[in-house]
Amino acid sequence: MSIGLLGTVVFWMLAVIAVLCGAAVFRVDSMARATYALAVSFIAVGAQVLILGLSYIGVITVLMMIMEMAIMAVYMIMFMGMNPALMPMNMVHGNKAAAVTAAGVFAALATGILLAPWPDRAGVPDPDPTAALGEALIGSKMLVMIVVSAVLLATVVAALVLALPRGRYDRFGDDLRRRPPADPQPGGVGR
Amino acid sequence: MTVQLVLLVAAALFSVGLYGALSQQVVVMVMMGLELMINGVILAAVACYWFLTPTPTAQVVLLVVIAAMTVEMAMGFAVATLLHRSRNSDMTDMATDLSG
Amino acid sequence: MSGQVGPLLPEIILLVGAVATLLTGSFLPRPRQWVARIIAVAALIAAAAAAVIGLAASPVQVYDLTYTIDVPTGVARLVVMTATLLVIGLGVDELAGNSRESETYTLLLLGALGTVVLSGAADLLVLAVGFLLASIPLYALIGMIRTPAAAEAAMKTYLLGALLGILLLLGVVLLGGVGDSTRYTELTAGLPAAPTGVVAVAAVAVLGGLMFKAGAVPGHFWVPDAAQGAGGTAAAFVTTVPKVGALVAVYRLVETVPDTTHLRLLVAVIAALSMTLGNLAAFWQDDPRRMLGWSTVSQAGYLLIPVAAAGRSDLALPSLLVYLAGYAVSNVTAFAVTAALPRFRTLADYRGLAAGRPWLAGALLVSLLSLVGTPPTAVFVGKLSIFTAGWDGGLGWLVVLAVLNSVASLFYYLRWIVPSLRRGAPDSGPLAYRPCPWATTTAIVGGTAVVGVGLTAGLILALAS
Amino acid sequence: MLSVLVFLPLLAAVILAVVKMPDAAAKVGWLVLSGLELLMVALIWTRYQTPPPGEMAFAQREPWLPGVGSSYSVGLDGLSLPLIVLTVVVFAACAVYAWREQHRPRAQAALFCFLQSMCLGVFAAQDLVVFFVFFDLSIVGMYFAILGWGHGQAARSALKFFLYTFLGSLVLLLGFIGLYVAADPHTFDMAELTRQAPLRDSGWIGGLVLAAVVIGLAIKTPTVPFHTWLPPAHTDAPAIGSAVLAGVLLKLGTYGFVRIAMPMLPQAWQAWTWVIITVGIVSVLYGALVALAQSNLKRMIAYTSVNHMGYIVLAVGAAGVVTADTTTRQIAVIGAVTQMVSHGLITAALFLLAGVLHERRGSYQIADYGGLAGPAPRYAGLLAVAAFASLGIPAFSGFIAEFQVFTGSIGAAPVTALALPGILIVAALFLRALQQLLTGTTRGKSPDFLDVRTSETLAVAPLLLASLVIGLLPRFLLDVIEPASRVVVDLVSR
Amino acid sequence: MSALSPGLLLWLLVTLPAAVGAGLCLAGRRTDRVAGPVGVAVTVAVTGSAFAAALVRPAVAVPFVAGADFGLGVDALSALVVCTVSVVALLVMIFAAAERGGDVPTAPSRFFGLMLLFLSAVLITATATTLPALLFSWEVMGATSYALIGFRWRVTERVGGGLTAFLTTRAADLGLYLAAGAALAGAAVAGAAVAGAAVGGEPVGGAVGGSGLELANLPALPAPWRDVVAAGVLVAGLGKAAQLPFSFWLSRAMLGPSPVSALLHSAAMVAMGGYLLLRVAPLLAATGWAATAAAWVGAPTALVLGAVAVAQTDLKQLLAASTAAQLGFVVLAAGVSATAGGTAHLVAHAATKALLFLAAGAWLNALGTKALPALRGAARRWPLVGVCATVGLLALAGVAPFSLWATKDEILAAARERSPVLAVVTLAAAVHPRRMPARCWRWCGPDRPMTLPTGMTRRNPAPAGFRARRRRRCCRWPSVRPSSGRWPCRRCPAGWPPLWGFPVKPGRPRSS
Repeated sequence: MSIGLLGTVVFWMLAVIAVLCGAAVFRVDSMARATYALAVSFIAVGAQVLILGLSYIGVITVLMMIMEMAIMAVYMIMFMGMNPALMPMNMVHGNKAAAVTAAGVFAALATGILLAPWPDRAGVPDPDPTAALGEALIGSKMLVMIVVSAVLLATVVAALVLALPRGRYDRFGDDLRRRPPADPQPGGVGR
Repeated sequence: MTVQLVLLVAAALFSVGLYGALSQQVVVMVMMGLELMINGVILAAVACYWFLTPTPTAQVVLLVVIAAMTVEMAMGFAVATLLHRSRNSDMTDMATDLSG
Repeated sequence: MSGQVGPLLPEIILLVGAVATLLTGSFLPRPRQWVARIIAVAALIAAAAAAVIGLAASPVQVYDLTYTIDVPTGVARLVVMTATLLVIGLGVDELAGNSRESETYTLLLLGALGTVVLSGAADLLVLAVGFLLASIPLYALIGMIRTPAAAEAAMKTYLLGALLGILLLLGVVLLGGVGDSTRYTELTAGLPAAPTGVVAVAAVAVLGGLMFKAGAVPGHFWVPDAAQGAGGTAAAFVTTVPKVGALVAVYRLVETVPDTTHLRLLVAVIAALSMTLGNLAAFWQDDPRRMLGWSTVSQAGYLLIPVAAAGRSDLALPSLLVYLAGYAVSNVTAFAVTAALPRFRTLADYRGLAAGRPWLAGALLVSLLSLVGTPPTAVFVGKLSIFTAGWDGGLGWLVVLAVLNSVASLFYYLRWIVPSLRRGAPDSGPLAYRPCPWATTTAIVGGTAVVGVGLTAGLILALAS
Repeated sequence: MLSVLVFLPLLAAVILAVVKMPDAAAKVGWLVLSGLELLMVALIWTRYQTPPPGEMAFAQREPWLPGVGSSYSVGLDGLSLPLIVLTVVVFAACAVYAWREQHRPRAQAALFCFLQSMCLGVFAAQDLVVFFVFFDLSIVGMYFAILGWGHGQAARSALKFFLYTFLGSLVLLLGFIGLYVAADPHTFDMAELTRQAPLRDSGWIGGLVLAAVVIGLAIKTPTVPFHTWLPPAHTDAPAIGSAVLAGVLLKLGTYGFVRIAMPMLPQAWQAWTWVIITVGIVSVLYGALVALAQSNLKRMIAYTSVNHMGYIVLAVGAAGVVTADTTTRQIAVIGAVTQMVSHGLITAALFLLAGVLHERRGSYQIADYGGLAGPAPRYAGLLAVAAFASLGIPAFSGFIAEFQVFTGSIGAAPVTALALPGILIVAALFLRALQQLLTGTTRGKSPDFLDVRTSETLAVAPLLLASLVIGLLPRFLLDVIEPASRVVVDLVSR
Repeated sequence: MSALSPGLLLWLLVTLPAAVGAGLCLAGRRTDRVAGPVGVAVTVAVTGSAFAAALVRPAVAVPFVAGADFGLGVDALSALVVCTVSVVALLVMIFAAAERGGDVPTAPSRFFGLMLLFLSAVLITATATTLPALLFSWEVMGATSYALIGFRWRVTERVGGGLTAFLTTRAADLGLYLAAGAALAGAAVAGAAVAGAAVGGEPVGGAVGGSGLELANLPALPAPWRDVVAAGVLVAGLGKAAQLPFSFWLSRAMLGPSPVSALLHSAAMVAMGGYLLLRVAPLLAATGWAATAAAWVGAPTALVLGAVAVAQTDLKQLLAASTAAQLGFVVLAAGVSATAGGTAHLVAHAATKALLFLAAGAWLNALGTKALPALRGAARRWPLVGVCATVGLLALAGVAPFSLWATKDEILAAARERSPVLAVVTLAAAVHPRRMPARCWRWCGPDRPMTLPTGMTRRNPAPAGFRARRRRRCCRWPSVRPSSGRWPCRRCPAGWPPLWGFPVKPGRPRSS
């Protein structure tokens, strides 16, 4: 199965965009721009995924990334009190060491990638990869998804516990009977 | 177009992300670096799927990677919030009470 | 293939227990959150009972060979349950009435579940999600008390965990790519034919991720910070329980990856670095918890010895399990002592403990001597067997290094023991201050268990071999 | 029977530690326990029949760690029985001596009961893991004894002791593991390992394992150059702690030579026997010379321990010279075992007597005293007798031991005659110390020195009496030791 | 007695004094009153047993250390020595029990206890037939002599004298340890040669080891071992016998109480050195070189210490030096295989010297000094003692009718057979003693009234109480007149090499 010439060209263009935007994340002078650059990088990779026939996963990659960037923007406005568009920044430490490390890792990975005798393709992709994925998820890889559900539960609980300084007893009283909740800021969001 | 070339791109993304993760001071920026690394991993996973093992398992791998990314980022925001609230700072360098 | 519920009963009980604890806790008034605790404890006990039953059954692989329930899983389950129970016990004083009490129990149960999944994983994907499940509750537990130090520790843990987690994912991707599958059974067959370099890099990446959980070099930076900065409950949990799953997982990984990658040698080197670094760093610590944190790093080093000897010695697996059991009990007991005296944050504070609180001092003594490896405590049999396994596996140099490290470790453990045996000032020391009752009880129970495990370690060894 | 003997003190220790009771009750309890142990050990001695080679009397074996080929296995033969008796006797003397202890007597009684149990366990053990467990715990117990009841720089000395001997024990453990791994099937069982002698044809690995075992034991013994922990530990230890340390604990090391190193690693022992002999000679001479230079009585006695242990090392080294005649080597081993018993009795007495000095006047400095024979004639008499016994005057056990050590060793390896001046130097230093402490005008801290109390006399005199009995009528002891020594020499000659 | 078996008799001989002695020592002050009589009584019993044993010639052996028995036996040689020892001991005991003013009454129980222990050790030495038994008693003898010399422990100097004596003799004793080891090895080699390969199986303490350590079997040992044994025994013997170069200890040992000096240096310790060499004379002869060495140590000792003795101004020092010199003859006898002559000389010397020591002690007790110049006129003041001393001195000088004259001649004859040079040296040595009594007589003779130098008490480092006691004693002797504190010293030749340990100057009298 092939992706054709056009697919190949677009694939490589996307690859270039992904890497350049990735690099830009740490070159631009504001956090907002960095966020956009990261989003573009992700969307490019998502598109690559799409090109390689994994439409479902490509789409969720793109969607997820957009959501995440939105959250990040909210976060910055909420907590960092900065105008995301204009704030100049240069917040690096150990720049040189980090660069050397990253370059070293890249060199090592590249060498490995180029020298390794990669095996041939084993089999062909399913005609309907999404359906195959679905079957795998409720079949051989079911346990993975079960655990992922537990992971998501844990994430919800953990993230809330960490992020919220005020718990239910602060709002509703020790017997949970106070109505309306005692919030410094009215509106029912617990702030 | 070969697996090597795609993996090289992935490696590039991964390395750029690593650079960011190691060099940035602001927690959110570090997280961006981590995300870029995951981006590279996603690309690598796709490459593996396409060129090496076009099986459903490889797709599940991708799914798990994306789930991991999401979950880690959620926790990252939570931790950053906590740090911000408790220390009024979100700079990694300013949190140096614990050392030795 | 799917739907094999029976063998997974302990995991299911934990998950259900976590949900039940969370839900119940959400509707309980603050003074009655102990109900959530009861539920959590009941879930752990039920899970432990189920684990015992599972241990009696013959080994089985469920969910299309992605999860193994055999002796290591069974022992890991039991150790995790027991350690978590002890952690809850030592944390009652700290948590009772806390606004996050039921959430803490939920997270403890989920973290325990994650560790158990890690230990049973027979598939790289299960390993990866198990890693996530074991990690995420840790961040929350460490940051739970919301002090600046806790927040810092949570941040460091998170950053390191995320970084190494991504590394683990990369390894999973590559192994899955070149090995045609993510199941260990197929990887064992497929990997020898795959390009060695790729397999080696991938295995190292996975290993790196697991080292974060094990708290060994290079993923050890968070351990002392978490031990010092987090609350007593969280500190005891995060330095003890995740190691269990991580080390069993590493053991399985080492057995899966072909010899040509020399992964064993790398594990041996990591072991050497961990024990040495952990001991050196522990030498001059003045905070008992931070010292314990560094000591757990060195303990992770010892624990990696049988891993490095995996497949080379019949004793490798039994010794690993025995050591894990002994280590878990001893470490939790030592933390229980610190939790019983939360105001004592320097070693000098413990002066006069033996005179004022003899039982607590006894528990401290037993647990620390156990960590040193003194007979007849739990870790002694562990050390004996890991040394034997290491030597048998051709790692004489590592065993010698471990011996030297054991002697060195004695030095800093004694820095804690000696003041506690001295006579102290009556108005400021332990005599003037009432220790937390639950933590004290847990410490004493733990101390008894340390000796008990030491005396009955033969059973575990026999079971495992 | 044997297990009861070993674990009864442990039980007593637990009871003493846990049950709150008046101090006097604790002391009485300790005395009663010592009495029971004495009775039991007497019973064991009367019922003891020399077991055939390769077997043990009073043997008992229970499964313990089947996974690593280890079991709870105990037994007695001619090597361990005398040391078991020695242990019980020395601890009983300590119990009597401690009758007037003021400082936390209940805890002390518990700790020493614990120590007694551990020491008995080491001598009874017939499994390397069991041996190691008791060996290691004896170190821990001793550490706390020095730490809790010592004086001077007790904490530092105790730490030094602990670190040194703990290192030694772990090195020893390495050696044990080496033996285990080499054995086929893997086992820690001493009898089986002795039968197999697993590393017999393995060249340098055998040497390496032997080095681990020997260094581990040598640190405990201690021999030059591993002796530096001994003097500070003794100086700062309490009197009964020193007595137990010198009287019993040092024997754990030398006992290990004849019980483990020689029978299990015969070829390596033969190959390295000249190193052992050299270490022995150096220990004898160095210990004696350094003791001669001491001004502190306890340090001096401590260094004479290095010297006396050197005789044992010398003798067991000579026993490995397979080219020599069997008879002489047997005599050397008999002498070595006799020396263990003898040194235990005499040095324990000496340390208890040194403790009297500190208890009365807070000083061990020889120069602080003079003419003690005036105010304290009984003390002077006891000290003089103990000193003469220690320097190996006939009629006391030391002579029997040293005579056999030297006749056997010189016969097997004439070079050991180089160590003979050790006898002379030790005589010189003891007599000089006696002269300064006891004779001349009563001066320094000596005036109004309280003579030995009844409890002190009752503690010291039986030890010296035992030494005298062995010195005059050694056959009852040698008849027990001889068959076992013959076995050892046969084993090491393989 | 007749009801007793011979073995029991022998055991009685050696254990009775040991047991009673130990008992007296342990009892301490409680038995002070009865100690003297008990000591004398026990010695009487011992003397009786000794003569009985000399007649019966018993021999016993019990298993002792691994590889050797504890063997005792009385043969012709030891019969003579045992009797001499016990008789001399009896005399000394009686003297000590009768002593009033000297050292003994300060702690009689301890004194007699130690004396009895010492006696027992000497008797075992004399009767020992195996090396372990010999070494056993040999060392006990040294230890008890230490305790006896330092009997007055408050005087550091005296304890120091004991220390020197003990350490010197023990240094020589190392030879016996060496000899024992070599004998064992030699016996094993011999046994292996005889019994072939049957070494491994036989029990320790059996025939092979045991026979090797028997004194009688020593000459039969194979060559290299025999030489080592001979060397060791020779050194040990020379050390005890105060031969060159060990002789200095004997001088320091003179600080002990007089009865001790008498017993130690007449029939007991020093003599035992000579006795040992006589006993192993066959061994020495078997090696060849050892006998020659013994002879060549003995003869010069006799010569040099004879000269030293003549130069002494302290009576006890004089006697000590002459003891060493006389023992030189005995050693020489052992070296030239003149066992009979040597033994006779030993016995005769013992009798003579005991007499003289007792005389010296009597004077010392009476006058508080033993410096010859201070003894001026002593013989006239106490005629009986004077006569005894005169007889002793004449005998010592080898004057014709007395015993030493005959024995010395015999030894000389034997030496002449061996080597003319040796004979010349011996002859020269034999001349010395003839000058000595004359010298003593000149000092102690009848001419002048005796004096007690007061300077003595002034110089004495003894504590105040002690001094007071002596002053009281002085007061009981009204004839003592203070005179000038200076003694004539013109007669003493200065510059004896200190090698031999005897004072080269008259020095201050060493009494308490």
